[in-house]
Amino acid sequence: GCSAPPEAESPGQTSSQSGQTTSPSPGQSSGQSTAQPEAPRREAQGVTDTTVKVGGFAAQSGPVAPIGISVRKGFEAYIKHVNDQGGVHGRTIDIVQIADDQFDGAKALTAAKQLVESDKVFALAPILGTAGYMASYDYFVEKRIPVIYPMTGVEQTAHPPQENIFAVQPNNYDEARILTQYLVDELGLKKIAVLWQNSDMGEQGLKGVKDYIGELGAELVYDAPHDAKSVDFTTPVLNLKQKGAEGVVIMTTLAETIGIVKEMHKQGVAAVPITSYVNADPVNVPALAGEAAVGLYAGGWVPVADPEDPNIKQFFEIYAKYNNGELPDAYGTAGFIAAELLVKGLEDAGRDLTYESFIQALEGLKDWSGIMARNLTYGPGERAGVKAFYLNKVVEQDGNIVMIQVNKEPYKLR
Amino acid sequence: MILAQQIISGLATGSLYALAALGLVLIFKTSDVVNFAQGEMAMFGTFIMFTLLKAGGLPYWGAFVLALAFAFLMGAAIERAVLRPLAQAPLISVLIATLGLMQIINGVAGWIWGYQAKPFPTAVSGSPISLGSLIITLPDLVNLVVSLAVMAGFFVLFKFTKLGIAMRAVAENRVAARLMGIATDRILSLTWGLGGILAATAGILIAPVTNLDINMMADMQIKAFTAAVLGGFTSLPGAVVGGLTLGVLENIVGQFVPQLKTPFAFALIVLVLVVRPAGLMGTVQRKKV
Amino acid sequence: MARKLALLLGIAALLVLPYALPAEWSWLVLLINRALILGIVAIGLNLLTGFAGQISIGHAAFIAIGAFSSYGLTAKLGIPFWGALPLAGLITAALGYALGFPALRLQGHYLAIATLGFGVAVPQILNIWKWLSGGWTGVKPAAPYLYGLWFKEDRPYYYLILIALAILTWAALNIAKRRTGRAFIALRDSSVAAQAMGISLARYKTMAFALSAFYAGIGGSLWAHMMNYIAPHDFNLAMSMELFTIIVLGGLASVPGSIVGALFMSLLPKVVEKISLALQRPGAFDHSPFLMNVFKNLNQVLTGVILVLVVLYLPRGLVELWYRLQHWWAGRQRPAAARGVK
Amino acid sequence: MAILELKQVTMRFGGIVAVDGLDLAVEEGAIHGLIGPNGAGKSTVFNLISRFYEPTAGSLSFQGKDLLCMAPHDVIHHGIARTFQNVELFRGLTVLGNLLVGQHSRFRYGLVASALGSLLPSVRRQEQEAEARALEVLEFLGIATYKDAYPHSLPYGIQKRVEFGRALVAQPKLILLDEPAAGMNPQETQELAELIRQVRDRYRATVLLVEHDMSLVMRICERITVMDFGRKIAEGTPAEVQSNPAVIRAYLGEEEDAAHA
Amino acid sequence: MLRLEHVSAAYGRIRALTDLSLEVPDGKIVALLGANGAGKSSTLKVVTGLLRPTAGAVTFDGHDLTRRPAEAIVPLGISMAPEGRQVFTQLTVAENLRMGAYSRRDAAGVRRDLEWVLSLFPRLRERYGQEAGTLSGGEQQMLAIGRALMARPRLLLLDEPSLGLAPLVVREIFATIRQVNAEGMSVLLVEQNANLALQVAHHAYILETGRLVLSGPAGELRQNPDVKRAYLGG
Ligand SMILES: Nc1ncnc2c1ncn2[C@@H]1O[C@H](COP(=O)(O)OP(=O)(O)OP(=O)(O)O)[C@@H](O)[C@H]1O
Ligand SMILES: Nc1ncnc2c1ncn2[C@@H]1O[C@H](COP(=O)(O)OP(=O)(O)OP(=O)(O)O)[C@@H](O)[C@H]1O
Ligand SMILES: CC(C)C[C@H](N)C(=O)O
Ligand SMILES: [Mg+2]
Ligand SMILES: [Mg+2]
Repeated sequence: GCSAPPEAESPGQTSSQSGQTTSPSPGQSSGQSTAQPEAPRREAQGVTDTTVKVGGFAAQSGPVAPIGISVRKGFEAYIKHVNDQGGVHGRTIDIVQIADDQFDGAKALTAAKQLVESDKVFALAPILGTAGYMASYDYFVEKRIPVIYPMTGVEQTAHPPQENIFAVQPNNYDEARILTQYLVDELGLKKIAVLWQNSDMGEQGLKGVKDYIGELGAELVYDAPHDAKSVDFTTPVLNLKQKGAEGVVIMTTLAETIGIVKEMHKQGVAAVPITSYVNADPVNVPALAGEAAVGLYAGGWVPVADPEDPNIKQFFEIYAKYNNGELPDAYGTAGFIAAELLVKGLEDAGRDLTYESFIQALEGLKDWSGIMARNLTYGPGERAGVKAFYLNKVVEQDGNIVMIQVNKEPYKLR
Repeated sequence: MILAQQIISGLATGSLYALAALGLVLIFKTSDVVNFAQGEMAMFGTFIMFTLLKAGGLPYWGAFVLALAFAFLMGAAIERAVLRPLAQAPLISVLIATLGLMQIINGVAGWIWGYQAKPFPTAVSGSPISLGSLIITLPDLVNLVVSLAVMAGFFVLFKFTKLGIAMRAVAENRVAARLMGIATDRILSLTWGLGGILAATAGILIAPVTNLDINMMADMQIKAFTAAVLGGFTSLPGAVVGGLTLGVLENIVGQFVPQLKTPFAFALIVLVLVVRPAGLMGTVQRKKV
Repeated sequence: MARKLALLLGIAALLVLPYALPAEWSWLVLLINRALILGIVAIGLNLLTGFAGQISIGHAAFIAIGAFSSYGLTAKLGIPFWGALPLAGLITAALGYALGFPALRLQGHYLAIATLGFGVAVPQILNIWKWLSGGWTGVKPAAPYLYGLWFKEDRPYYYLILIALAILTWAALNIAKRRTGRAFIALRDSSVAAQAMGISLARYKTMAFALSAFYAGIGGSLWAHMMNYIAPHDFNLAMSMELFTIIVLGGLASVPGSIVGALFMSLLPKVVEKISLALQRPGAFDHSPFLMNVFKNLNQVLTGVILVLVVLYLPRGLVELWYRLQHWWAGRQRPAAARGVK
Repeated sequence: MAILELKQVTMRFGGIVAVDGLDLAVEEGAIHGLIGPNGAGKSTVFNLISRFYEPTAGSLSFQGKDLLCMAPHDVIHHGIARTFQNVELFRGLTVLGNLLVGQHSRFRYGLVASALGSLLPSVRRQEQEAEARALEVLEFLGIATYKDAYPHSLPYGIQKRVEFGRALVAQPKLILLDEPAAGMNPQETQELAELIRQVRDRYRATVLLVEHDMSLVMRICERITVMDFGRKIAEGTPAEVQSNPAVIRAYLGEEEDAAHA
Repeated sequence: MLRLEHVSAAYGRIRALTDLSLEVPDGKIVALLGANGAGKSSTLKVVTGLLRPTAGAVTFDGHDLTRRPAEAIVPLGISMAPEGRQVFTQLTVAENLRMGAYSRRDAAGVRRDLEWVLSLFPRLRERYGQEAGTLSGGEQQMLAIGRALMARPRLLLLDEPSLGLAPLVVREIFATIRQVNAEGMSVLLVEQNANLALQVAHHAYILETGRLVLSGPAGELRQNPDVKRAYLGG
C-alpha cells in the first residue's frame, strides 16, 4: 500500500481549519506572517444562478508557451464540452481568463490578484509553473480561494496540505521513487543511474532516488545534470555506459529525453531507461525518437497509451472537437484533468455552491476516475491526489513503434 | 577513449552552432546588424519545408530548394519592411527591432503550426559510422561539411568578388557606397535574402536534432551568438572555429562540472576574449586618430 | 511653466495613484510596483548603456545579487530591511565594480557576450548555494517592518518603492548633467578624446558598472521583500532582455525614459490581453482555427509589432512623445531635445 | 629649456616603421612646427606623446618627467592637451558640454558629489566657474553663439575651433594641434594664426603644431622640425627650413607659380 | 553639361541652399568658393543625389538628377571625392580603389586606370594591402581622390581635395586636375585654398550662407578686391 509521503510529518497538517499557518522556508523567521486575523467564513464569490467564474494563469508567450498553451487548450476543451452539455447544476462555467504570466512570478501573482479581487473568480484553475505557483503560494493560502491542480512538481502543492489547494500530479520526488522502485523490483536491476535536468524537476527527482535507493537495496552508480534545451548528451551517456549502469532514471522534459535515448541508441548503451510522466506521450515519443525509443519506460499517472481505450478515445474526441482536430500532448492532458476535477467538485458540491460544500465534495473523492483523471483520492489533511502510476513502454509492434501500457493496475510505492 | 568521443560529438554539435553562427556573422558583416531574429527566420524556413514535405508531399530536396527560395524572399522582405527604414537609426534601436521581429515571427509560427514538437527528417540517413570505438553519424558529417562549405563559399565571396567587397562596403558606409554607384538597397535585400537562406539551411539541419518546434532555436541562438563572438564576430572562419570550439568545450567541461557547465564555458570564453579582445579569428578594430 | 505644471501634476498623480484606483483594480498596484522596481534598475542600466555606452544584456543577474544579498542580510544576519537595502546596493555595486575589469578589455558585441554569460552564470551559481538561495525552490524574504508599519500589502510598498525611485532618479539626473555623467558620455562618444581630456577609461567604466549595479542591487532588494519569494531563476535572460528593451524603448540616455519604458513594458501586455479577451468573447472564431489561435495568442506578436513600430516612428524612444507634446504645447520651434545618442 | 623632449623614439606597426629614431626638443614658450609629407609620422608622434601608442623604442619626457610612466588620461594632468586630425568631438554633448569635459581634470569632485549635485555649494561653484571659463574661451575663439549646438550639425571649420577650445580650456602648458587649419579658408587661417599666437602669449602655453598650410606654419612658428619616413630630415627657423634642399625635395616642392595654366 | 537652376535645399529645418543657379560647362573646371558653412558641400551633395533639393532643377546632359537615387548618378559619369574622405576604413586600399570602379564594365580600362592612379599616388602603392582606416590623414585623402578617379567620370566633383595634403602633393593634385581636364574631364571643385582654386579654374562661383553672391571667370575674380580680402587672405 501507499505509505504517507515523508512530508506528511511536517507541521501545519490539519486542514479545513481557518487561520492556518504557512510553512516558512528555512531561515525565514518572521513572527508576523503567521499572525493572520481570524477571517470570517466568506460567501463564495463568482457564483450566480447561471454561471460560475474560474480563471488561472499559464504562460502563453515566451519559452514556456508551448506548455501553457496546451494546458489552456485541454482545460478549455473540457469546460466547453461541459457547458455544451448544459453546464453544472444549471450553471455554465465562465473562464474569465487564463492569464499569460510569461513564467514570471510577479506577473503570475498579479494575475492571481486580478482574478481573485477584480474578476472575483470562484476558483483558480489552471495554475501552471513553479515560478508562478511559488510566488503566489502565500496569497493562495491567505485568500483560501480554491486552487485546482497546480501544475508543478514541487512538494508545496500538497505538503503541508492547505485546505484550498488540491494537487493532482505527484511531485517529482515521489515520482522518481516509484520509477526507481519499478526498475529494481519489477525489472531486477541493481545498478541505477540518474540523468536529471538542472531544474526543480531534476533536482527533486535526484533527491527521490538518492533517498530511496538504499531502502530498495540497489546502488546509485552515476548521476549527471544537464541544462534544459541541451542537445548534446554524449558526456553523460558515455559515463553512464562506463559506470555499467543497468537502469537509468531520466528526469527531464520531452526534447531532452528524446536526445538522451537517441544518444544511448547511437552509443549502444544497454541500460534500461525509465522516465517521468511528462514524457508519457504516446503520440510524440515514438514520432520524435523512432526506433531509439524502443525499450523506454515512462511512468504515467493516467493511462494514456491505448488509443482504442474508450476513455482515451472520448478524450481525444473532445479535445479535437474544440481544437480543430488537433491531438493533445501530455500538457493538454493535464489541462483537461484540471477541468475534470473542477467540474467534479462543482457537481458533487450540489446546487448550493459554497466553499465548504465544494471543499467537502473534493475531500470526499476516493479513488475517483473521470475520463482521464485516474484514482484521485483526497481527504481531510490529504491534498496529494495521485500516488499511483501506470507504466508505459515503447515497443515495436507489427513494424510500428508504439507506446503501450504494461500494467493494468496502478503501480504504487512499496 | 571517452575524451575522443566527446571531441567528435562536440564537433558534431559544434557544427550546428557554427551553422547558426554563420548566418549571424553574414548579416553582421553585410549590414552591421546583430540579428536577433536570425534563429526565428531559421525556424520559420524549416516549418515551410515541413509543410512542403507534409502537405505538399514533395521529396526532400524539392522541398529543400523551395524552402530556401521562400527564405530568401522572407529575408529580403524583412530588410525592406523593417531594416531599410531604420538605415539612419542607432545600432541599438536596430537591435531592438530585430528583437521585436523575433517575437513576431515566433508568434506567427505558433499561430500557423501550433506549439507541439514535430519530427523532422535528416538529409541523409544510414547507420552510424564506427572508427574503432568512435561513432559518428552521417547527418553529423553532413552538418560539418555543410558548415565548412558555407564558410568557404562566403569567404571567397567577400574576399575576392566585386559583389562581396561591395557588400562589406555597404555595411561600413552606405553613403560612400552609393557614391560608388553601388545600389545599396538592392545589395541589402540580397544580403538579407542570403541571410534568410543561410538561416533556413541551418534550421533544416538543426531540426532533426532539436525536433521542429517554434522554440527550437531559442537556445541555439545564444550558443550561436557565443560562438560567433568567440570566433571574432566579423570572421566567417571564426564563426566555424568558434562553434566547434564551443561544442567540444561544453562536452569536456560537462565531464567535470556538469551543473556549472554553462557558467564555466562562459568563463572560459570571457577569458579568451580578455586575452584576445577581438575573438579567436577577429582583428582588432583600432581607430586611428 | 507648462513643464513645471506638468511635473507637479505628474507627481501628484503618482502620490495618489494606488488609492485613486478603483477597488477592483487594486491588483494593478503590484504590477506597477514591479514596473517601478524595474524602472529603478533601468535607470542604472541606462547610466551604463545609454550614457557610458557599455552594453549589458545580463543585467538581471545584478538584481539577483541584490535580492539574495538582501535576503541573506535580513534572514541570516538579522539585519533589518532598512539596513539591508542600502547594503544590498553596495554589495551588488562591489560585484559590478569587479565585473567592470574584464569589461575594460571588451567592447561592443564582445562585451555583450561577456555580460550575457554573467547573466546566465549568476543564477546557476546562486542555485547551487542552497543555504542562501534555496536552490530551485527558492526562499522567502520577509516584508519590511517599521514602527508598527508592515510593508506587506502592495499599497504601502508602492510608497516605499516610490521614495527609492524618487531619490535614485534625482541622483541619476544629477549625475547625468555633472562631471561624472559628462565623462560617461565622453567615453561613449570617443574614448580616445575622453582619455586625452583626462578621463580614465578604467576608472569610469568600472564606475559605470558599479553604479548601475548599485541601482540593480537596490531594485533586487526591493523586489525580494515585495515578492516575499525569490528563486535564482526568477532573474533570467528574459528579465535582462526586458530591461534592455525598456531603456531603448523609453529612450537611451534618458532618465525619465527608463521609468516610462518600464511602465510601458509592464502595462502593455495587460492592455493587449484586454483587447485579445474582448476580441475572443463572442466566440466568433471558433470555426476558423487560425484566427482563433491569433486572438488567443495576440500578446507576443502585438508586443513585437509595437516594439518595431516604436523603433521605427519614435527613434528617440517614448520620451520623444513627451517632447513632441511639450513642443506642441509651447507652440514654438524648439527641436525635440536631441540627445544625440549614437 | 626644453619642455618636451623625445629621444631616439621609434614606432613600428607590424612591418611599417611610422617613426624611426626621432629626436625632438620643444622649447618652453615656443610655437614649434612639425611638418613633413603625408604619412611621415607626425600624427603618430602626437599619439606617442598622448600615450595612445607605446613606443617600440626611445624615451619621451615632459618637464623632465618621464612620459612613459603616465597613462593616457594622466597626460593632461601634467599639462598636455591636444586636438585631433579627424575631429573627435563628443556628439552627445553640446559645444559647451564638450568644453566642460575639456576641464574634466580641473574639477575637484567625484561620483557621490555628482549625484548630490546642487546640494553641495562646492559643486555648484565649480560648475559655475567651469562654465564661465568655457564661455570665455568660446568668446575668445569667436564661436560663443554655437554654445548650445551639437557638434555634428556644425560646419567642419567650426568643429575644428571647438576642438581647439576644448584643448585650450584645460589651460595646458603644452598644446598639440594636429592640422588646425584644415578646412579653413585663407582668411580664417589668418585669424587662426592670430589666435594661436595669443594663446601662447595670453595662456602662456607652448604650442606644437602639425600643419600642411605653409602660410600658417611659416608665419607663426619660431622653430620647425621636418620629418620624412619617420625620421627628422631638418630643423631650424622657418627661413632655414624653407631653403633646405632636402625639405624642398621631400615636401615643399619647387616654388613655382601654379598659375600658368 | 551640369546645370543647377534655382535650387534650394535643407537639412530638416536648417536651410543649406537658397535659390542657387550654377553651371559647369563641358570640359571646364569650375570652382565653388565660400566660407565655412556657406553651402559648398551641400551643393555637391545635391548633385550626387545625397541631398534632395526642396526646389529647383538639377540636370546633367539633359538627365534630370533630382529624382535619381545617388547610385544611379555615378553611371551617368559623375563621381565625387567627398568631404571627410569617407574611405571604407575596413577595406584595404586595393579594395577601396576597386569599389571606385564599381559601375564600370571595361576590365581593361579599369586596370589601366588603376595603374594610372597608383602612379599618381605612389604612396597608395606602398600601402596597397593595408586597411584604409590605418592610413595617415593625407594618405586617406589621396585614396578618396584616387577612388573617385577610378570611375573615369566625365564630371569630377572634388570637395576640398587639398585638405590635409602636403604642399608638394597639393601641387601634384592640381596638376592632375589640369591634366584630366585637358583629357576632357569636367571638374567642379570646392576648395578653401581659393588662390589655388582660382588658378586652375576657368570659372568660379562664390557662396555665402547658401546663396550665390558672385560669379565670373576665375581670372576676373582673382582681381576682385572683395574676393581678395575675404577669400585670398590678401
Ligand atoms: N595603426 C596603424 N597601423 C598601421 N599603420 C599605421 C598605423 N598608424 C599609422 N600607420 C602608418 O604610419 C605612417 C605614419 O602615419 P601618420 O598618421 O603619423 O602620418 P602623418 O605624418 O600624420 O601624415 P598626414 O600628414 O597625412 O596626416 C603612415 O604611413 C600610416 O599608414
Ligand atoms: N548633416 C547636417 N545636418 C544639419 N545641418 C547641416 C548638415 N550638414 C550641413 N549642415 C548645415 O548646412 C549648412 C551648409 O553646410 P555645408 O557643409 O554645405 O557648408 P560648406 O560650405 O561645405 O562648409 P565647410 O567649408 O565647413 O565644409 C551649414 O549651416 C551646416 O551647418
Ligand atoms: C507537467 C506539467 C503539467 C508541469 C510541469 N511540471 C511544470 O511545472 O513546468
Ligand atoms: Mg596626420
Ligand atoms: Mg564642406
